[in-house]
Amino acid sequence: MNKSKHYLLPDISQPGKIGCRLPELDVPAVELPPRELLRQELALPEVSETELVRYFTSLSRRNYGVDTGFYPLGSCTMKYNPKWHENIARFPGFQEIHPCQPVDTVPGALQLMYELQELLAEITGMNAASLAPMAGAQGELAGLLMVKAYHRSRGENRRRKILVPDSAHGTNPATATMCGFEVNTIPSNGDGNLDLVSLTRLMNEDIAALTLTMPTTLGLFDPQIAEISNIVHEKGGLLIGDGANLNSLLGKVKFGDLGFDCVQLNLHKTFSTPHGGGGPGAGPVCVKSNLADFLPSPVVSKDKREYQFAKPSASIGRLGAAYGNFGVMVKAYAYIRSLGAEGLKEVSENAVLNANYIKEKLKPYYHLPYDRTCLHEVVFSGNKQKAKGVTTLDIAKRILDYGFHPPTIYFPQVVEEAIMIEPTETESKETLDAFIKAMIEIAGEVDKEPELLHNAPHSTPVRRLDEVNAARKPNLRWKMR
Amino acid sequence: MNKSKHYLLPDISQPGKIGCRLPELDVPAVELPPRELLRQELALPEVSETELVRYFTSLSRRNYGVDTGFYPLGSCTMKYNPKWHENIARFPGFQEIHPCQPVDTVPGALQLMYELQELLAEITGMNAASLAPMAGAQGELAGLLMVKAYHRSRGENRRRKILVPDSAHGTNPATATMCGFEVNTIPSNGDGNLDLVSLTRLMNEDIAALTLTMPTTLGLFDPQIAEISNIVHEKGGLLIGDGANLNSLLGKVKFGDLGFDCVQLNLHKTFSTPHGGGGPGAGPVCVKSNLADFLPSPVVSKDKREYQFAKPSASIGRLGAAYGNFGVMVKAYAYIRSLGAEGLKEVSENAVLNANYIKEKLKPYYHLPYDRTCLHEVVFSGNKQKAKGVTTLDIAKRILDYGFHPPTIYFPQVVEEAIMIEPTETESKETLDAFIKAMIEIAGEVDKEPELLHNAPHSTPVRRLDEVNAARKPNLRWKMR
Amino acid sequence: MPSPYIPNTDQDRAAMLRDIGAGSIDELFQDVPAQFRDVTFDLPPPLTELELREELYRLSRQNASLDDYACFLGAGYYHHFVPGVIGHITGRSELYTAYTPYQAEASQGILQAIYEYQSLVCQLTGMEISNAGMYDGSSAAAEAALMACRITGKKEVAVLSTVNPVYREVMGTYGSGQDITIHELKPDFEELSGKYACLIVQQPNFLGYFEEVARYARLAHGAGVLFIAIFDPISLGLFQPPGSYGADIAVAEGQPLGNPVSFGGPGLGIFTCRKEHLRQMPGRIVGRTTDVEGQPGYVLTAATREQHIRRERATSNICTNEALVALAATVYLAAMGRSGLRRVAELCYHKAHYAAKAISKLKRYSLTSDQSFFKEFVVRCPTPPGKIIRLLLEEKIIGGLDVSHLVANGMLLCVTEMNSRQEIDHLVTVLEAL
Amino acid sequence: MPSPYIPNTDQDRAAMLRDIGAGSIDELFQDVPAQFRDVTFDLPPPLTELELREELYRLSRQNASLDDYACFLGAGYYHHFVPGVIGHITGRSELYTAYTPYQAEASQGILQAIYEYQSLVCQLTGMEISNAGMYDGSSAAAEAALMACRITGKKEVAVLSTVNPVYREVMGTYGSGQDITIHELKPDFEELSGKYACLIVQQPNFLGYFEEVARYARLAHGAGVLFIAIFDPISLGLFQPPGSYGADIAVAEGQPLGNPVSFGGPGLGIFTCRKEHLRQMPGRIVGRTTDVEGQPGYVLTAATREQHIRRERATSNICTNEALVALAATVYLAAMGRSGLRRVAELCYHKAHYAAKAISKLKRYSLTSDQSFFKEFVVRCPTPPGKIIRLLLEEKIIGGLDVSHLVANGMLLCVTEMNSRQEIDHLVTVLEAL
Ligand SMILES: Cc1ncc(COP(=O)(O)O)c(C=O)c1O
Ligand SMILES: Cc1ncc(COP(=O)(O)O)c(C=O)c1O
Repeated sequence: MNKSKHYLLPDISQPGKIGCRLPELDVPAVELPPRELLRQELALPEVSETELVRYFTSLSRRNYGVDTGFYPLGSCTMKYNPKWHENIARFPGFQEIHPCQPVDTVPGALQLMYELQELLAEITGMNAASLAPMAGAQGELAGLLMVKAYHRSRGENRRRKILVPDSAHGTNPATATMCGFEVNTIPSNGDGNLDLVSLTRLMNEDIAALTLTMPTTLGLFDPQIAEISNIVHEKGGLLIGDGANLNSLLGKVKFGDLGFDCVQLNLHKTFSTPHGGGGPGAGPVCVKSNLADFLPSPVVSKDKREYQFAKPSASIGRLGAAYGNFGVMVKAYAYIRSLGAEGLKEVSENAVLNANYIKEKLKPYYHLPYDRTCLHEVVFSGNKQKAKGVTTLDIAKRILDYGFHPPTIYFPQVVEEAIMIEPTETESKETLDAFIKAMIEIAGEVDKEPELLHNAPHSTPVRRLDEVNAARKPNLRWKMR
Repeated sequence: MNKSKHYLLPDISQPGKIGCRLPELDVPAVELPPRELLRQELALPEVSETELVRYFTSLSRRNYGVDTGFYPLGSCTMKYNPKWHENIARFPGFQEIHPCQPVDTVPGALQLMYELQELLAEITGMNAASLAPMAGAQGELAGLLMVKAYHRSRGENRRRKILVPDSAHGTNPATATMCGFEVNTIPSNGDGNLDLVSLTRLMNEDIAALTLTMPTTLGLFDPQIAEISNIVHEKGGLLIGDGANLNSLLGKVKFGDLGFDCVQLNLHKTFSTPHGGGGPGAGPVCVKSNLADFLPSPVVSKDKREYQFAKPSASIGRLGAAYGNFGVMVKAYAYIRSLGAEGLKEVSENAVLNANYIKEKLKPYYHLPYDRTCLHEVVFSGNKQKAKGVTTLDIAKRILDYGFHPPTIYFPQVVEEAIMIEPTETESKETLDAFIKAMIEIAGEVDKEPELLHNAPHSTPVRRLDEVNAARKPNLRWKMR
Repeated sequence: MPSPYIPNTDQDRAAMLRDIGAGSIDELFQDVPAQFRDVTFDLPPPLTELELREELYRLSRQNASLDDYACFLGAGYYHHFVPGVIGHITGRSELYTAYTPYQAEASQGILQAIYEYQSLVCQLTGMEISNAGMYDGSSAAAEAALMACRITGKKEVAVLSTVNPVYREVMGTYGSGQDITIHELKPDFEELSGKYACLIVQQPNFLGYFEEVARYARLAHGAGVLFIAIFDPISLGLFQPPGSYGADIAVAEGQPLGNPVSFGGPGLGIFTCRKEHLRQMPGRIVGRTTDVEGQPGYVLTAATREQHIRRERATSNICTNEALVALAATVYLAAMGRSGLRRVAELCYHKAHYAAKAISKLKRYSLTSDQSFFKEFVVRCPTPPGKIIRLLLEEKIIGGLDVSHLVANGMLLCVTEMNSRQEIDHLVTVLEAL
Repeated sequence: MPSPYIPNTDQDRAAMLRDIGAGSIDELFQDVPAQFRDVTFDLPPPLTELELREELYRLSRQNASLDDYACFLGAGYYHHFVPGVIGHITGRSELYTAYTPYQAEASQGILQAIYEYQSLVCQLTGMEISNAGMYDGSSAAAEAALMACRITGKKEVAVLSTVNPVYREVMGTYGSGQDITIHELKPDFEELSGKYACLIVQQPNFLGYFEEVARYARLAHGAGVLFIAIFDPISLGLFQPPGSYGADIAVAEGQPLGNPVSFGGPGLGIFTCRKEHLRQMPGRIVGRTTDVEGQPGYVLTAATREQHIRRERATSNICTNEALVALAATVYLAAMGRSGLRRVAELCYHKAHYAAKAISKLKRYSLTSDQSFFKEFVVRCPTPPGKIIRLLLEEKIIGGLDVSHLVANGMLLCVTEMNSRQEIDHLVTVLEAL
C-alpha cells in the first residue's frame, strides 16, 4: 500500500514552508549584538506539519518494534512495556519540572527517587544505590570508578587491573579501559562457567576487581559463584556485577547474597522501560556498605519526612548535569510497584521457562554448545549450518522473512557463529511455538534451498545492505544550503 | 516484514489470560441479588496486554489514513488534522468532566461551547447556533425538524414536501423521510446547476423547504443562488443548507448572505477534527432569527459573565442524552482560534486552487462532465474508460497500487461512473503532481493493460473483496463459548 | 507567516494558477456572485500553537475534573476505569485519521476491528446481531423505536416511566417527524395494548433498580409488541443480558466501555437486535468475506438499507457514527475479557451496596427503595439535594444527581470501581456532618 | 490473579515444563546454589493499573509543574516550546519499542531518522560530522575531553572558568579514571600552554554571556591545542555556529530541541567534530549505503570504534544512548526549519533583553555585566537570592538560579519564548515589591 520512493527531508523541503508557527514578539525589539556574533545563514529544511507527520509516520512503518512482534534479541531483554507507564511518565508533575527548582517544590519527584533507590537495593540485596548513571555502560563506569576510589582510599594504588571473563559484554572491558585499568581476560571452561583455575592463577594483589555478568552472557548461572567471590575477596579484590541480565533472577536471588560488592542495573531492560530505538536508558548502581560512600552524586536522602539531594562523602562525583534519567526512573518505579515481590518472581520464572522451552525445542536443529539448563536466554551456534555454507548472518536475515526480529548474533564471541535468543516473560507459548516452527523450517531450508538464506531477507523494506561499503566510504549526512 | 496469518480475538484467546488487572474488593462483599438476575456465562476473549497491543497495532498497519498519505475522498474533506489539537481535547479539564456536574463547576466548558456557537454563527453569517447534533446527518435532521416545527407554528401544516436536488448527498432525502416529509427531486441542468425551470414548477405552498448543498456535491457553486432563494422564499418555503462542503467558502462567503435559513456544518470535515475511521463527528446547526426559537436543545446562553444551558422557547427537543460531541467541539474550537479569519480564507482558497489544478491536469485524460471552474472538489466521469471495459471501480482499486487512497466513486449519482476528487488545502503541489502522474499512468494502462486494472489492487493487504457474497450470506460476527 | 497546515508556497500557488490559466485565486471563485464575495469575518486573531495551548489549558483548568474530585455521579454517563492501553491503540493515526471504510482494501484494519466490535457486543448482550454503532445511547433508543414502528407498521411507542427521562425526550424528538407518539407507562401495568409498536424498558432503570424484565417481555410478546431493552453494558458482567430475557432490540450507551465521560460526548450508541430484523436495522454493518485469492477480508455490507444507496427509502439517515469510540469499546472488552468485566461489575455492586448501607445508617438519610440495584440508588436527603451537592463540592466530592422532581429530596448516587473505600467513607462522613 | 504482562497460562507452563522434561520451574534454577535461592523480598504489595495511576498521579501533583508556574530558570536545561507533533511521532510504537538498530533491514525507520539527525545537527552547528548522540551535554563534554586526550596523547585539559560548573565536575569524574586533570582557566589569559589536550569554552557561557570564541580558537590552535565548544543549540538560530569559529569538537545539551525539561533527564548529548577525527569519535554513527538491489538504505557504521567490536580498545564504553530524544530533536529541527529556529532565538533574545532592561531599572536591582548575552543574564539582588526565589514561588513564579557563590547576590535568570510579556512584567513587579 505504501509504494514510496526513497526521500529525505531536503527532498521535501521548500523555501517558505513551516512545520510550526511561532508567536509574534510581544515586547519591543532591541538591537542585535555585533555582527560577528551573528550567523549568516541557517540551512535547515522547510516542511509543513502535514509533510512532517507523513514522513515520520512512514519511517515508523519501516521499523520493527516489540509492539510489531517477537523480538528475541539476546542480552537486550526486549520485553513488552506496559502502556500505561508511558502515560505516567508524561504527567506534567513529572515531565514539566526543572532540575534546578528548589527541592521543596518537587517533593514527589524526590520521594519517587528515594523509594526507587530503596526498592532497587532491596531487589539486589545491597545496602545503597545511586540512580545517577544514564545507561548500563555508565553504571559500569560508576562501578569501576568506585573500585578505583575504594582502593585508593585504602592506599592500594597498585591495583591497576580488572579481570574480565571472555564472554563478557563489550562494555565491560571498554569501561575498564576508560577507568585507566588494564584488562585481563579470564577464559570460560567447557561448561560455559568461569575457569576457576585461571581465575585463581590470575587473581592477585594487582587486581582491583573481577567484573562478572550474572547470569552470564551465555544465559547461564555460574554455580561456582561462592568460590569465585571467595577467591576475589581473599586477595582483596572486589566483585563487580553486570546486572543487565537481572531479569532472570528478579524476586528469586539477590546479588548481595552472591558476594557482589556492586552491581549496575539496566532499568530499560529488566524494569520494562521501552528502549526507544536505542535509549534513553538508566543504569543505577547498587552497592554494599563498603562502597556506599563512593557512590556517584547525587543520591536522595531522607531526613524525617524531608527528602534532599546529597553527595556521598567520598563520591566519585557527578556523571551528568542533573540526576540521571528521571523519565526512565518513573517507569521503572511504576513497574516495580505494579508487580510487587510475587510479580517480580513470576517475571523471572516465566522468562527462564520460555528460554528453556526454546532451548529444548531447537536443540535437535541447531548446535547447543552448553547443553544445560539456561536462565533467561539460550545461546546456540550456527556451526552445523556454517559447515553447509550458510552463516549465522544468513539465518538471522532469513528470520526477518518469517516476521520475527532476529536474535543477537556473533555474541558472545566465545561461541562461534553465536545465535543468542532471549524470549522474555512477556511472550506467550503460542508465539514461541510459531518462532520455533520458523527456526526449524529455516534449518530445513539450509539443506534444501541455501540460496534462499544467502539472499535473505526478501520481504523487508530494503534487502540486505552493504555494510562494508558503508564503512569504507562513509556517507554520514546530507548537505543542503 | 509482517507476514501474518489472519486471526481474530477468539483465535488468540486462552482461558486464564487477562489484559488488565483490577483491584481487590476493599469493602465487605454483600450477597448477590436473586439468581434469576444473574448471568450464567460470559464468553469474552481472554488475552494479555502484549497480545492485545500487537493485534491492534497490526490492524492499524493494515489501514490507510490521512497520516499515511493522500486521501482525496470527495465530499469527505480528508484534510490533515493538527496534532496538538488531539492533546488539547485530552486535557483532563475537558475530557474528565461529567455532563451532570453543576454547571458552575465547568465554566470553561460552557465558555468554549458558547464561543464556538458564536464563531460558527459568524462564519456562516447566521444569527444563532446549536452544537447538539452529533454528526452532519443529525444536523440535517435538526434542520428539517425545525422546518416542520416552524411551519406548524404558523399553522402551515400542509407543507409536507421537501425539494432535494438530484445531486444531493443520500442523507438529504433520507433525513426528509425521517422527518415525515415526502421527497421531490429536482434535476440538475446541463451546467451542473439546479434546473430553475423545474424548481419554479415544483415550488408551491406544499413545499416546506428546499435542501441545497452549497457548493454542490459536484463541487460547483450555483451562481443562481439568489434566484433560488427568491423562488423558495416567495412561496413561503425555507432554504436549508447542507454545509458539509463549507471548506471551500470558509472566510470568503457567508451562508446567511446567500439566503439560507439554516445550515448544518460538519465539524469533522471543515473544522479539521479527524474522522476516527467513521466518527465521532459533530453537526452543529446555524440558523437565522426566524428559526432560532426552534433550535435543538440545549444551547449555551450567556448572562453577564455566567454561562448556562438553555432550551430555546420552541425547541424541537433533545437529540442526544448530553450536549453533543464535546470532544469534537474542543478540536473545532481550537482550529478556528488557531486560524482566525485570514487563516480560514487561506484554507478555502488553497482547497479551491488544489481542486482546480487537478481538474485542469486530468481533464485531457478523464471525461469532465462540467467543464467550468470548480470549488473544493472536481467530479470526473470514467465514461471514456468504461467504453474500453474498465470501470470506475477498477480505476479506484488501481489507484491503491500507486499508494494513494482512491477518490469517492459513483457519487454523485447524476454523473455516470463518477470519480469525485477532493484534495483539500493541506496537500502540497508535490503531492498533487504525484497523484496526477499516477492518474495519467492509469489512464494509459486502460489502453495498454486493462487486466492490470480488472485485477487491481495488487499491493494491498488483501486483494479485491467479494462484496456480493458478503451481502448475500451475511457473516456479521464470530461466536465463542 | 505561512501556515503549517497549508503546504503550498507562494511559488506553488503562482505555478498552479499559471497551469490552470487563471490570473488569481479570486478568479476561481467567479461563480460566486460578486455581492456575496469577500465579506468580512469578525473573528478573534489567529493563535500560534504556543498561545493556543496556554489559552485552552487555562480554560480547561477552570473545570473541576474527575481526576481531582471523587465522583458519585452517574445517571447515564459513568466514571469507570479506562485501561491505559486503549488510548495507545485509538491513538494509532492510521486508524483515527481514516474515513468510514468505503474502500475495503485500504481499510482492513478498521473493518476487522468493527467486525470484532459487532462480535463482542453480541457476546456481551446475548443478541444475534449488532451494527457498527450509533451516535449515543439515547439516539440509539430513539432509532430502535422508529425501527419497531417500521417493522410493525404502528405509530405508538410505550416507554416505561422508569426509563431515563432524557432518553424519552430524545425519542420524542426523533418520533415527532413521523408523528410517532411516545406513551409513558407506570411500571405496574398488568396488560399491554396491541396498539404499541414496542415497549421500551431500561435495565437497571434510571434510578438504578432492576426491573422485572421477563414479565415485561412476556406482556409485550403476548400483545404482538416488540420488546426493546436499554441496558448498562457494565452490568452485563454480572447480570442477565437482554438476549436472555427476550429483547427484540437492545440498545445502550457504550461510553462506559473504555471511554472517558468527556462531558457526555462523544458517546456510543450500541445497537443490537434479532437476526430477522437485519434489513430494518439502521447504521453501518461490517461483514466477513473473501478476496479473489480466497483470503478472508471485511467489507461494509447490507448497504441497501443505507442512505447513500437507498436515499429516501433508507432505514435511517445516519452516516458518520462513532467509530473511534466503538474501537475503544472493542479494546476495552478484549482487555477486560471474561473475568475482568465480571470483576468490574462485582466491584461496582459491592461498593455501591457498601455505600448504600453506610448512608442508610445515617440518622437523617434513608434509601428510597428496597429493590435490588446494581451501582446506582436513590438516597433521601434531609434537605434539598441541590444544597447538599454544593456543600460536597467543597470537600472535593462531586455528589449524585438531584432527582427531587422524581423522588422527594432524592439524590441519585452512583458508585463504581473508581471509588475507593476511603472515598466512600469520606462521602458518608461528610454527609453526616452536613 | 494472572498478570496482563505474562501471557503464559498455568496450562502453558505445565505443557512447557513437560516438553522441557522438568518437574517444576524451580528445577530450572538448579544451577543457583540452594542457599541463594528463594530468599524473601520486602517490597510493597502489587498495585493494579487503577491503583498505580491514582498513587502516582497524587505523587506527581506534589511537584510544582512548569505548566502551572512561570519559569525563569535555565542554567543548562531550558523551558522551550515543544511542538505537539513531536509526541505523536515519538509515540509511534514501532520506533519507541525498538532496540538499537543492529538489524538494519528491520530498522530502516530509526536508522534513517538518525541519519537525518546527524545531518540536521551538522547543518545547525556547521560541523562536519555528528554521531547519533550521547547521554547528555555534560557527559558529551567529558567524552570530548577524553577524545582530545586520545588524539593528542596529552593528559591535561583546560576549561574556562565560565563553563557550567556541573559540566566541569562531570569532566572531572570522567577524567579521574585515566588520571586526566582538569585545569580551570580564567577568561582573560593571553597565552595558552601546549601541554593541554584541549581548551573547552562554553558559548554563551554559564552566566549567559558571549565569549570571545574566535580569540580562544586562535590561542588554542596556535598552541597545538584542540578547541572544544559547548554551545546552546537554540542560540544557533541567530548566532555563529561552532563550525564557523573554529571548533574541532562541539558538544551541547540537546534537550532544548523539542524535549521537556523532565527534571534533567533524559537529555541528549550532541556530539560533533571535524571529519578527520571520525575514528576517535565515541558513540554510534549511521551511514548511508545501498542494498543488493541498489536501493538506498542505512546501517550502523564505523563500528570498529565501538565497545562491542573493539572491547578494551574502544573509543568509549557507550552503548545505549538517547535515541528517542534524538528523534525528538530531529522532528523539532525539521518542524522549526530555517525560519522557525531563527524566530525562537529572536524571541528569546528580545524578551530576555526586555526583562533585563526592566529589572535593571528597578531601584534595588542591577545587571552584573554589560557583556552581550542571549537569553540568560545575572541580576544582582538586594538580598540573598535564595530568599527572593522563595518569595517568587508564592506568586507562582519559579525564579532564577542562585549563583551567589559566583557573583555576590547574583541570580541567573533565563527568559525564553515561553515567557509572555505579561509574565515578565509580573516578575518585574513582584521583584520590585519584595
Ligand atoms: C550484558 C550487558 N552489559 C552491559 C550492557 C550495556 O548497557 P547499556 O546499553 O545500557 O549501556 C548491555 C547492553 O547491551 C548488556 O547486554
Ligand atoms: C454533502 C454531505 N452531506 C451530508 C453528509 C453527512 O454527514 P455525516 O456523515 O457527518 O452524518 C456528508 C457526509 O458524507 C456529506 O458529504
